[in-house]
Amino acid sequence: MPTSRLFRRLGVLVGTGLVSASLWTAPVLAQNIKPLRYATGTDAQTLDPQFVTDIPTARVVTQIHETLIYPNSAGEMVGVLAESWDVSEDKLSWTFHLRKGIKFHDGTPFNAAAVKFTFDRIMAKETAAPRASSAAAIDSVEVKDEHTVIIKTKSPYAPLLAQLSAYNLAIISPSAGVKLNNEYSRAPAGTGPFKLGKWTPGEKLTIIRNDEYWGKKAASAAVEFTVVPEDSARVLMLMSGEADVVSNVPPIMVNRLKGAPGVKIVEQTGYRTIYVGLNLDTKPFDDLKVRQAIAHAIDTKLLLSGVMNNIGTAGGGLESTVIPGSAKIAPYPYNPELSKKLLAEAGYPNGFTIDFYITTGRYINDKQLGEAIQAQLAKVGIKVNLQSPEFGAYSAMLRQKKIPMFLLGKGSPTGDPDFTLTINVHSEGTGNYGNYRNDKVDRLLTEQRSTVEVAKRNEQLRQVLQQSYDDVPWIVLFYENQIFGERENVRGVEVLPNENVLFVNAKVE
Amino acid sequence: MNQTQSPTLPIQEAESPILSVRNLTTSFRSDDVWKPVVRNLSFDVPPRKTVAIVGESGSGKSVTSLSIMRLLPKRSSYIEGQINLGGQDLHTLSDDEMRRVRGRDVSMIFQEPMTSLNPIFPIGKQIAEALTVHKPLSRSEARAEVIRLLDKVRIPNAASRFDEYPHQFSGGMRQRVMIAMALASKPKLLIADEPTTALDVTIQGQILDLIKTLQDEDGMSVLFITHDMGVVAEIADECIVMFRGEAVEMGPTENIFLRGKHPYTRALLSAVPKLGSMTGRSLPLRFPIVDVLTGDMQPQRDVIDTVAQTKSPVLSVKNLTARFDIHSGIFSRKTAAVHAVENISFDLFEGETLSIVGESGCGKSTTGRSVTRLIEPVKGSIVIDGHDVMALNRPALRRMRRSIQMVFQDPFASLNPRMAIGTAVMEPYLEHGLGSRRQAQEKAADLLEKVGLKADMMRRFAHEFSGGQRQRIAVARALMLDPKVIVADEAVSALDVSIKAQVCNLLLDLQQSLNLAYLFISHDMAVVERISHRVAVMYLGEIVEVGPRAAVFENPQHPYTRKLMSAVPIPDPSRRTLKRELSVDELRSPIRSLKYVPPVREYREISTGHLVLLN
Amino acid sequence: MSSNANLMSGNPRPAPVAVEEASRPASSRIRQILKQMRKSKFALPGGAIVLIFIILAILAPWIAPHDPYANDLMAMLLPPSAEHPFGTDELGRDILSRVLVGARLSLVEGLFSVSLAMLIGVPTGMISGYVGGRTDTVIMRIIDVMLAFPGVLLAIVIVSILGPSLVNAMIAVAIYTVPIFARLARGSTLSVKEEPYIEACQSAGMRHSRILLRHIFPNIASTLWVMAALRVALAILTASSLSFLGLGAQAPSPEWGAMLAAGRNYMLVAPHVVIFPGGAIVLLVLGINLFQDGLRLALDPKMAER
Amino acid sequence: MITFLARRLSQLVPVLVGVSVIVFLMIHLIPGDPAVLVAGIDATKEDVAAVRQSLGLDKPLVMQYGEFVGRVATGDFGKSFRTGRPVSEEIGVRYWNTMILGLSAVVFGTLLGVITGILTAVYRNGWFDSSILAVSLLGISIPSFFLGISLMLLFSVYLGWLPLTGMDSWKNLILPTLTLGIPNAAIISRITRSSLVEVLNQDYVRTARAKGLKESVVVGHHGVRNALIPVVTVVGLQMGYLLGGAVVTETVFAWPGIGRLIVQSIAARDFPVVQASVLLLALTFVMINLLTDVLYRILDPRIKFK
Repeated sequence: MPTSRLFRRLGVLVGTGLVSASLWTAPVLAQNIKPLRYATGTDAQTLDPQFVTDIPTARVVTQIHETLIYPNSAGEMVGVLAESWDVSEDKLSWTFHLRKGIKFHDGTPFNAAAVKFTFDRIMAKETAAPRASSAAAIDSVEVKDEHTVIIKTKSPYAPLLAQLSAYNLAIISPSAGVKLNNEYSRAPAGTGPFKLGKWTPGEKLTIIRNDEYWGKKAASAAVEFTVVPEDSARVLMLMSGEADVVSNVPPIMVNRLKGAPGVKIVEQTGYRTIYVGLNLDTKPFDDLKVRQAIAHAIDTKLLLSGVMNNIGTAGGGLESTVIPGSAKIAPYPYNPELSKKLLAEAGYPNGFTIDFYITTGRYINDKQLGEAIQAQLAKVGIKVNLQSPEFGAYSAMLRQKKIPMFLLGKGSPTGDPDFTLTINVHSEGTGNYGNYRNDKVDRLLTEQRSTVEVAKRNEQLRQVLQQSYDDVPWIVLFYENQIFGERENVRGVEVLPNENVLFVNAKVE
Repeated sequence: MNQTQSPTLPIQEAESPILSVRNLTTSFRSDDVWKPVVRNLSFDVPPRKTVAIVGESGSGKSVTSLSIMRLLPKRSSYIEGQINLGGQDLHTLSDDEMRRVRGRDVSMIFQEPMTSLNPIFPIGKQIAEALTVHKPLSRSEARAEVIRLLDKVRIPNAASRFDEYPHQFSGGMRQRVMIAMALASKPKLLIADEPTTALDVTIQGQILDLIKTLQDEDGMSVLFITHDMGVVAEIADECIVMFRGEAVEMGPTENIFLRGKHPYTRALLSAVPKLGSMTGRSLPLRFPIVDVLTGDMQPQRDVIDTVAQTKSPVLSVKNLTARFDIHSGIFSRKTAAVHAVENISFDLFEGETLSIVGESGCGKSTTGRSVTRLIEPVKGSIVIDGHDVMALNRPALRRMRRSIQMVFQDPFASLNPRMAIGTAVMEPYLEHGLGSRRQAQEKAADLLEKVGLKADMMRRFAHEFSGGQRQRIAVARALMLDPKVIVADEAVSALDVSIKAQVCNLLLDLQQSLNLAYLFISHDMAVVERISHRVAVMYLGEIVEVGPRAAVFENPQHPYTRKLMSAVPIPDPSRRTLKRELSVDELRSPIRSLKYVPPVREYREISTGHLVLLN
Repeated sequence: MSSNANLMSGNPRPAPVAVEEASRPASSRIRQILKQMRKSKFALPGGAIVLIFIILAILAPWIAPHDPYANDLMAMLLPPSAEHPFGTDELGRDILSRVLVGARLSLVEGLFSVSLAMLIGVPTGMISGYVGGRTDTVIMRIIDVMLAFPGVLLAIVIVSILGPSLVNAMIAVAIYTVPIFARLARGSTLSVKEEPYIEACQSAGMRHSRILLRHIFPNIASTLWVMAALRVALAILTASSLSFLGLGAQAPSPEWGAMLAAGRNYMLVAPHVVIFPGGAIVLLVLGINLFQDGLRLALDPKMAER
Repeated sequence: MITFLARRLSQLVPVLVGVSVIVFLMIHLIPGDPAVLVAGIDATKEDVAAVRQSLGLDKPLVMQYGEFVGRVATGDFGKSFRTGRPVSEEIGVRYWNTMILGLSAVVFGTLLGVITGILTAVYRNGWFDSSILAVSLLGISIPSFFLGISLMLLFSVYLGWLPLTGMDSWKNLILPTLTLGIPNAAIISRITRSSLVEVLNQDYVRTARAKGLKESVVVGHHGVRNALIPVVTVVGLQMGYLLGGAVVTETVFAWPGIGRLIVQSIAARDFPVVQASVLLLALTFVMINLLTDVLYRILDPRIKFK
């Protein structure tokens, strides 16, 4: 048929123009390597650390790149590319002694100049890094000698160490790093245990072992990230052995997987808090009693056991309890009678009607949570209209701070509360979508920044959490647990509380 | 099987017949009931003779031919009786045996040459197929034989046309191709099912001549199916008259025509318009109507002269020109034009019938539509009942249209199938605000009675009426606005002969009582002769001859007029042996380039009002 | 001409064919259509399915065994039982009740979006075809542009603009169905326009509005109805596809597509959460399509199917 | 032929310009700030402003459109907001993937559809015809997401014959091809049937029989060849619809096609990618239509290349 021939020609025409450019082949991928197969829901957006804004991308970037410092499993900051560090008396300059003999994947030596290059790059306006603010506390970076670098802050900045562990501040090769974002992503050069093998965006990405890695070499020769957006498809792949590791197992599947042969479940309490936000600038949430009423009307325990299949950790404070220094605050007890009483006192004996905005598919079972909360609030007479705009519109609306009631998750890239509390709790915070204002909280937040003493700072942070808990601008539902599924013969996959996954020690036995 | 009670042809003593049909009964299934549409038919086709089956629509004549060929759908039809062809009963053959008989022993040509050829294969290939299916031939042998056949059917430049597609041929040429295909295997019998009905009269003449010639050359028998008594008279040795599925009379053609006994035969013959039958008369004449049951002639009233020549004409057309642009090229620019109507002028007086005759594409229908501005003419002046039609704006045009109404060819399509006929008839009256609903109702009822229908039929829909009835309704609708002029565009052409006669009589009656003027557009010379006061002959968009009916028909001057008249088959078997010696040609195309300047035309007046185009 | 069936005496068979001048008694058009529809083996079962769904949809609030919105987090994803014949969903809601109430939404989806599309598309197409000339060219170009938008994606973009909701999904489906009706109406108008009875109207000096409404519309209507029936089925599919993609009906609406989308994650552990709403869509749409097939036979045997 | 192509191609220009303007306006009508989505929801105001500037979104809309047109004219579709990659790279593979899926579904659907269509036309009104009709009505009544999920459950989960998702081997193509191709086959089957039935009632088929041709030749040569002419148009249209409508199937089977890319890009307000991919799909759609027109004209000698 002439049809098919013409189609083919058309296809080839379009294809050669576009396809060839799209196969991102960096170094040659050795044949016959059986990689560790990891199925993830979302593809990486970029391999340039300074342009990363989401977890799935971070999970790739951190295999290839390293930061100066990284938290260990206990949440303590330990040196990675930096061997040791000290703080000046005025608490404004931090000196880092770098590990020697390290090379980037492109052969460039790792040194103080590379560190300076990296920080200067993210801070430069021309870079237009979406997370330039993660280096905002840094005033300047100075090269003292080949392996010593001094980072100066504008004011004493307690969370600096934690901040330096953020994936946006991973160190990149100065020679590769002259290219930005997409261009850099073609041949990313970090110091990590893996380097890029091949990337077909939207489909598959392979990282291969960096044989010149300075530390313990990766246990697997390669790890293959396959994009499988469907939750159930990932689970099936795991069960059938098409994947060795899968991310984000839906809670409902956990029981099923636990009983399945050859499969195991890895659960890790995470930094992400799922909460219901209330807008204090809109009626009736300007009334504390109403907010308390809502807190008592939501049965967080039942949500966790029912909707979440117990995949999650209970708590009342905005920061996850696994974050070092976070306060252990109990959730508001479920008490519909009290709730009704409070509503009556506030002048709403028959309840009221409210629009409740929820996300769908962004957090585990978010839609079901919304629907369950809707039903629970109905029992105390509050009629909830669920609204679920798609996330682009939702985020724009949130940032206008006009949404009366919303369901949201809050993660933490570094495990230090400063970053997220400043954004979410401070009256000026961009993430303070409910217009929460408390002068005491604002003051404490400013103070803790410069409090380098850990215990004292932790107390200040605890007070922030307690105060915001008492003011009820939000009701924390639980902290999300991360659930990974693995084949039984997989060893060494490290799922971190900050939602990162490390494959360096991972292998199939 | 019932014993036949149908008339039979006398058994040929000398030679046994090629085809012998006995007690043929064909039934169709409709709504799970089998209904016979051909009953107990028996006849023979002798060698080298032509037998015609004649009848009106629904008489079963075509079903008969398809039954013989066994081309009817198996599921919804069944055939009883014997069909004996060259000694074997076709009815008992297996499908595969029958397939081999088709095309080899008996072949067939059909009414619609336009649709009977496969549009996507070259004609040469299609004819070759008819050859190779019955005997193995190499490609080149087949090609040579096809070209020989095309030559045989007088297709000019046969070799070069081998690879052309059917749409590149005119209707007449396609019918020749069909004949060539049918003759491919030199069949003993050719069944021709209304082979000329869809063709213009001059082309019809050519095809009839061709069939006769080929029959003489090859010595085959022909079974000719037609509704046209003129054609029968011209071609058939023997003739079978069919009526509602049965043969009512059969015998040698002369006997039937001259001594037909059956009332239906006589009704049919009396209704057939006969060219030249009006010689010596100046006024129109009603058709004689014979009762189908009794064979009695109904008395005909005389026609009085209604033409008001002294008054100013009710319709006056001067220098009317109508063209259709042809676009082509990347930007669809105008590249040529169809000069459908070129500079024609005529007058129509109250109570007068002016007929415009001509063959397809001559511009006669365009003239009718241009006069009412259904088509916007390029230039010319039209005055209807005092209105300057070309100068009218839209509302005025609507009002003007009260004075001139149209009746169209296809009675099945000219009524809205979704509207009760009462509503349809009343609609123009109400739309023009001529009176109340009640008045409209009364007037519609009155008109329906006038056209021979019943007032209580007003709530019925078009599909519940026959073609003749619908045409009566269309006439009633046209009369609702009390028009001065009625443009009847092939208004009776699609009707069966007997119905045609009745509707023509109706038109005459209405003219008598209402003093209507008719612009009667038709290709049917015989009907035109019967009902016109004056006649205009059109050819390639121009009037080539115009004048009083008697003058034009009795003293035709223009070569085209003569050609047209000589081509009309005359229902008189005594003229059967005559051949016309018409050349193989086609109507020329009225498509002209943009640069074309129409020549200045002059007319010569032969006698009073009888004008003939010079040069 | 008077009628005489049998010239030959003694023939027992009845008059064979429809004879000239015979007039059959008026039979109602509906009866005629129903009679034609019986020729399709499927039309009546299809009609019955649709009718049952309509009845269930109307009676849903009274016959639903449970509150379709009441969740019971202690009774999630229960397999079908006597208490919950279709089982329960991920929030412990009764699936049977939700499917019943969802029937209303699906029927509304189909009818609303197709009605809207016809309301816009049919007059546009009729005017385009009837008026012709430059008007026609302009309208057809706009329609070409609309048709060049890749199918469902147009609906997705529209829903993104308007915000995801069932009503907006229906509007989106309607908008993307408009050019289909416009094209069909134009094509049918063009062919009906050539009919002599339209010319007869024009020559009788009737107004164009009347010709369009009284003469052209009734004669293109059957084609439109057949297409409408087909499009109702497709609209239900498309709207539920949008809901499935999260762009249509929003939680906790028991729209079938949305139910399937929600249930998809549970299909490995509790296949009933997808089987029942999925089966309901298939059954309803199949019913409409079966009915449509018969309707096509009855109204418009030659209509090109799309 | 050349004139025809030139004229048709020149007619495409306004359509594509129309599509580009509408796409441009529509995506800017979608609420939501691309800069916020690029920077992340809780990015600081400064971060968002920097991103907005770097994306050129701080300029007036008219200027943005002007720049867009200017770039497209030089073959540059800009860079993805989301990944920073050139749009052509972003959509190249995805487009190709969708084409593979679309072609495979069309080929499958056409083969199956034409064969069953011919068989049902030849053996019309028998049990075979009825059962194929019933099956094809079922085929067009199943929402693609439900069909996809059901096929997955059957072939991948229970039988374990075929891989679930991805595109590693030809085996991955089977289920999505079936999902897209089954309704397609159903439509083409019905078109082929009705077209062939109509052709078989034509006079020239009777002529072919009268010549004594074998029934197989009559149907196969004279019938099918003519009947396929309208089928070509439908196949072309279907191909167009498949490209746009594959989004649901792509979602279910995680097929990295352009439909899913568009949905994701709309969600991420990745305007350059949405613009370019919708435009590319529109172009493909009109090109396929043009191609079917050309084919139509090649198959049918009656239509001249005017």
